[in-house]
Amino acid sequence: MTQLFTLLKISDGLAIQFGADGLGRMFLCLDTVMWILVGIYAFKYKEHMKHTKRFFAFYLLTYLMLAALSMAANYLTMYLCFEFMTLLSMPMVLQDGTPESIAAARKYLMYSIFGATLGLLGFFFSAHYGAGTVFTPGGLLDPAKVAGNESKLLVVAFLSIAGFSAKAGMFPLHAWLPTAHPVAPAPASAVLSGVITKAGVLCILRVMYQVYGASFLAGTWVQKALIVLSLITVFMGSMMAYGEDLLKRRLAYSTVSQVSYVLFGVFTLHPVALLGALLHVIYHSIIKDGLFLGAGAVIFTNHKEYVSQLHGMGKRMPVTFGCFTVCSLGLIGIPPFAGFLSKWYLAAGSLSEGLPVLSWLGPAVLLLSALLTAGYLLPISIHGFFPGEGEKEAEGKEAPFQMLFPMLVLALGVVVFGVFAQPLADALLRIAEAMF
Amino acid sequence: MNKEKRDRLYAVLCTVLTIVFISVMLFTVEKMPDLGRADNPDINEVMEFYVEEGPEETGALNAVTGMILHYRAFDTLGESCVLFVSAVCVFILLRIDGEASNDTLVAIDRRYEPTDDPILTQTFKLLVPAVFMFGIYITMNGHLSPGGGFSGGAIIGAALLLFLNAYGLEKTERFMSSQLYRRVTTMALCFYAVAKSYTFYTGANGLDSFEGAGTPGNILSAGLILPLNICVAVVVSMTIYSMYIMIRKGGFNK
Amino acid sequence: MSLVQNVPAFSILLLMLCGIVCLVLPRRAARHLADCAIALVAAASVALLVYFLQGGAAYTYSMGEIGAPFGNELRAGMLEAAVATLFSIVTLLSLMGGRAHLRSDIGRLKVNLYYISTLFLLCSMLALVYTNDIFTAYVFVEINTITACGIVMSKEDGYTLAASMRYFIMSLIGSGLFLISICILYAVTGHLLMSNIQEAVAQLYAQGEYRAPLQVAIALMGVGLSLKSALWPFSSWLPDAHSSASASSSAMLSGLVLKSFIFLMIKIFYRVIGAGIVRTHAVLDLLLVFGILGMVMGSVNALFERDIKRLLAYSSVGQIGYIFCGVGLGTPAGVAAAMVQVAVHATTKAMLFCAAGGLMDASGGSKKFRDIEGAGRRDPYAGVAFIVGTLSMIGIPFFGGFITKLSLVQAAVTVGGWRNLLSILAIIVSTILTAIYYINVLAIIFRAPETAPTKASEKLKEEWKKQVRLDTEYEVAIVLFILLNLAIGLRSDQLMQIITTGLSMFG
Amino acid sequence: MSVFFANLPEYAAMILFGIGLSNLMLAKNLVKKIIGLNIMDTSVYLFLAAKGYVENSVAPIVSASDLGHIEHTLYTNPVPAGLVLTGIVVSVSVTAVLLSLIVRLNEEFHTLDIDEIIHILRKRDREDLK
Repeated sequence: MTQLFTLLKISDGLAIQFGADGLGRMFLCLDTVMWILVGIYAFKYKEHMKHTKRFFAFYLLTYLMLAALSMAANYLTMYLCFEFMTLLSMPMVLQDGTPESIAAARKYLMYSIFGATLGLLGFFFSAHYGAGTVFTPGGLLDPAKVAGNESKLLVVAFLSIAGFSAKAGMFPLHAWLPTAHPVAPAPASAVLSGVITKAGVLCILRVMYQVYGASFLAGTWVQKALIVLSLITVFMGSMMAYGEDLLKRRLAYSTVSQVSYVLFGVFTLHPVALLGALLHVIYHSIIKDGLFLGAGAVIFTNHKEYVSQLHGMGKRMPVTFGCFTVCSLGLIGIPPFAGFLSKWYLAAGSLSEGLPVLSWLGPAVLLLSALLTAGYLLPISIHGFFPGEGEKEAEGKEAPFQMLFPMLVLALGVVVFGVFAQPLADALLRIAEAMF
Repeated sequence: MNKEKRDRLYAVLCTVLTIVFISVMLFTVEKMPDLGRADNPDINEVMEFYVEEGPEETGALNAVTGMILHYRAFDTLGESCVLFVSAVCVFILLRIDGEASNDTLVAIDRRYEPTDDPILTQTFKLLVPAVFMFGIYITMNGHLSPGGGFSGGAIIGAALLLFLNAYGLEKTERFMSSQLYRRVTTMALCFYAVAKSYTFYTGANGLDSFEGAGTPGNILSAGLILPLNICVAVVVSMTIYSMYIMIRKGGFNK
Repeated sequence: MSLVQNVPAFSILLLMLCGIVCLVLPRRAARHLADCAIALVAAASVALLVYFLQGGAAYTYSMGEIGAPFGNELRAGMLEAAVATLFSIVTLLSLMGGRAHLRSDIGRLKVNLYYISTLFLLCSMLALVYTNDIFTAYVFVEINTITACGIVMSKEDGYTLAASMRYFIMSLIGSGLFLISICILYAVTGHLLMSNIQEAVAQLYAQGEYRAPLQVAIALMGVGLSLKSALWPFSSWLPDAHSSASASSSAMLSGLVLKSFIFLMIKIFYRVIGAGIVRTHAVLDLLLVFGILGMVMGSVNALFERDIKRLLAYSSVGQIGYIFCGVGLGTPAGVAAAMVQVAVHATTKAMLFCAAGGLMDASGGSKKFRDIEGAGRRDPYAGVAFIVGTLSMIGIPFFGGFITKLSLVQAAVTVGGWRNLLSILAIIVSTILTAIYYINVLAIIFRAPETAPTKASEKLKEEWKKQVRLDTEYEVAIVLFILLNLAIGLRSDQLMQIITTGLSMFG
Repeated sequence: MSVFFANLPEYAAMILFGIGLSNLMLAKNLVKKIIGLNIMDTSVYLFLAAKGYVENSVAPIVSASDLGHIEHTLYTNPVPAGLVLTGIVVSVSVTAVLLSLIVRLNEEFHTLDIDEIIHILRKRDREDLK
């Protein structure tokens, strides 16, 4: 963190400070681009919604908190923005006001508050055991103070990281994602799963690499437990998505598993794996937003929510399904598209890490889950474009252009970042190296 | 776990707790300084000062009254406030204000008045003046002989109740009205508080106060102690009378 | 002795005088006298606090010109001045916040009796804060108990009478034990003034004499006072008493009365017996364990409540657990954390009870959850107050609750061992449970009328439609409460500094 | 043997305190609870009075003649006497408030058993909920 901007300083331990470092800048760009695209989409989608003024108010406030979160320079500011981002993004989930949406919003709030409280516990300990408060690569724990009680700190580290991973949808605390997405309006669920889950990832990155420090956690039971948890989520997410008929819930389960790809890369504590994780953060945001906007377009124009209703829809909505297919291929990891490079670095990083079992088990699970991803995404496109003779083809018309434009941009992004990924990869490698 | 079982468990728990408590306390008392020995810890310079210098300084031959109304006067001010506040609580609970018609009073049988049994009323009429005189004597000589504001007030309060039972509600209420109670109690307590805050202020800031000690032994010898004794006696007797009238009739005069 | 050093005695005697004079005044005059008296005392306490902030040393104020070991004494330091300011400001705001309820709950002719009880309640709390003599402390503990019952009883319905009877009996067991421990201490040391007792106790401990009576006296003191301040196993009376009383009474009870007994216990532990001896005593572990149980059980009970005021009362039981956890840790940092929680909980809980009163006005006087649906929209002041209260309870940074949790965890971490593990576990569990039931309350009071699957009766529906007429005093009180909460949150560093220097002056 | 009888009044006081405490907790009838409370307080005052006693000494009321040269060992300790006086007034006022509470509770619930009163109140809560 080069120079810090102090918004409010109560005492040396308690201050709201902001500072831009590589990681923060990357997440800020990602958030901004996604927010603009989904915003354009939402201007059209709002004809379906009541209380549109309230929706856009909270839409922008959540963006404010996300930007502040990426620029946060110490644990306290990050926690404050994380907490307010939860409270401000919750009204977007209960936008329709139906009892299910209220129940889903309450569940979302409870899981996030539970996670945030564990994160708060992490802050108390880092405030006590830390040398300073500003995020420093390699960790800010003061070795003298930490000498006696590593075990205590490791437990707290595990709890705070598990707490923040509630927002990223890791295994024990993932249940809110599949319930929140189907009831939220399409732009809200696109933003919620594409970008807000990445806020959880950002907090975990900060806590692991810049509060406790990679060297402190490397090789400990904490790292092994977290890797196992992320692998369980990766596998479980794809399995659940495989059997799901409601389109948005299927995509929500796929989010759960894909974000755990990122977490797997973060937990292996190796520069190359971290590079793979950062790349996957960007690719997954682009792809998942594309998928959700596609699903939203289908719901908006033809009111079809279930995958079984989409047979032959490709002929009616060629552009939407075209982008949907491109994004699906990217997510599965087919080489020319975006997803492949990140999965490649993830596997390479995990293999070179050297943890006894997990170094090869990780890539195996990733590969298996990639197949499952193909299993639940490709049938939508295939049945969409080539319905069998027997079934009755679904009627419907193409989505308006204002909704298609963001999808096209995203699909283009998937292709561009797939083919010309080298400059992006180098920049991210520098950020990854700076973290250790 | 139904109600009886819970009650039995509670009873057993309480008895066990009490037995343990009593045994612990007996053990501690056994370790305490013995009864009546002259060199106990509490026979120290504090007690010596109150008994030896007390009478000259305050002019009160009765060291206990001297201590209560001069040295530890803040405690006793708190005391009178405890009495006053408990009277207020009894008012809050039992006073029936204004609109309660006669039948509610009858329903709660608060109009009950004992039939005036001739033997009792005659003996009360003989006793009342004697008890009043005795109460006043105890209060006035609080600092010279055993007694003082609290015990004198209690006796005067008892005399008022005797008067009430002897002469019945109407005669008593002719002079014991609600205004009288409020005004007299407020005046007594205000005098007490103001007088004592004067002595506290002058004492704490090192100014000399006019409170002379006079010649110990005669009535006006003890500076503020006599007036304070009277105030305390008034407060105590008024409180006793008002509490009795509240429980009995729910109000001073109807 | 500069003029401002007379503030302790002046504020106690002024409140006593006004309480006595209120007996003869009519309703309106009594109200104005009470407000002016409390405001004056608040201003005087602030002046005293400023005197200490400018470097004044703690001093003893002997009542009457007699020297140390004889008469009564008050002792004022920075911590006492801060606590006195807090108590008087919160009392004033609670009275203002609950004024509308006073008119409806209490009989017209008995309102001046209510003001007498409030004035004497504040007078006894200030006396407990300032006194340096344990028997004066006992006398004012009794005034505190009687007046606390007075303001509960003044609402005069079946619930309050039963609740105050249970409260009274439980408190009297507590003061019986407290009196016994005072007698033992007097019998063993021969003094009644706290500083003299401390010297005698230190000397006795050095010689090893009367060790058993001292241990028992300390234990009885701890048990007696924790019994009076509703530590968890003895808190069965608290939910009934605080939920049935009228809004301003429950605000004062929950916010202040419990705290005055705790402050007295801290004073007795650290000034009568001395920090060194108390830390070796087992009663602190007892308080710590019961505090931890209180934190968890209070929050668990609050989860199942379907009545807004009972929920707040159970959450008070939980928050009191925080204070006892701090005191139970034994270290100065622990006591500082306990004092921060005293300040934060006093303002937050009093605000929430006044806001609960506002919610009840907006929904036809009922306290049940199903009747106050959407009340947050009808009475925006109560809504915002509950939002601020929830954010503080969840532990959002720069709110009161966060500072408490921060200081308590840092105190626990320095202690280490099983105490540290248990208290941190309890803090996390109770924070999560508190978050759950406060968010539950927010969801209910902010539910939009058309979406709510209400089970409320038809009569209640038009009740909701009627525009609620809030009186300005209630609005001013809620706004001031919110500002006070934010001030404590944002100026927490100065609050912490006041408390630590106050504690160092305390001994 | 003399040691045991040395503190006889204090033993009696502590046993009385225990009896009062158990009565306060166990008695079903409220009036009995108040009686238990008074026993408890009176035992404390017995304990205090016993503490002030000094062997073969008289009450601390000096005669006007020997004002100059008072020998404090001849008199008992006045401080516990003052505390007892204050304590008695506290007990009186507390008992008065409790008795008036009992009068009101009896008028409202027509019973003197606190558990029954709570039972009635819980039943009232359940009716409101329906």
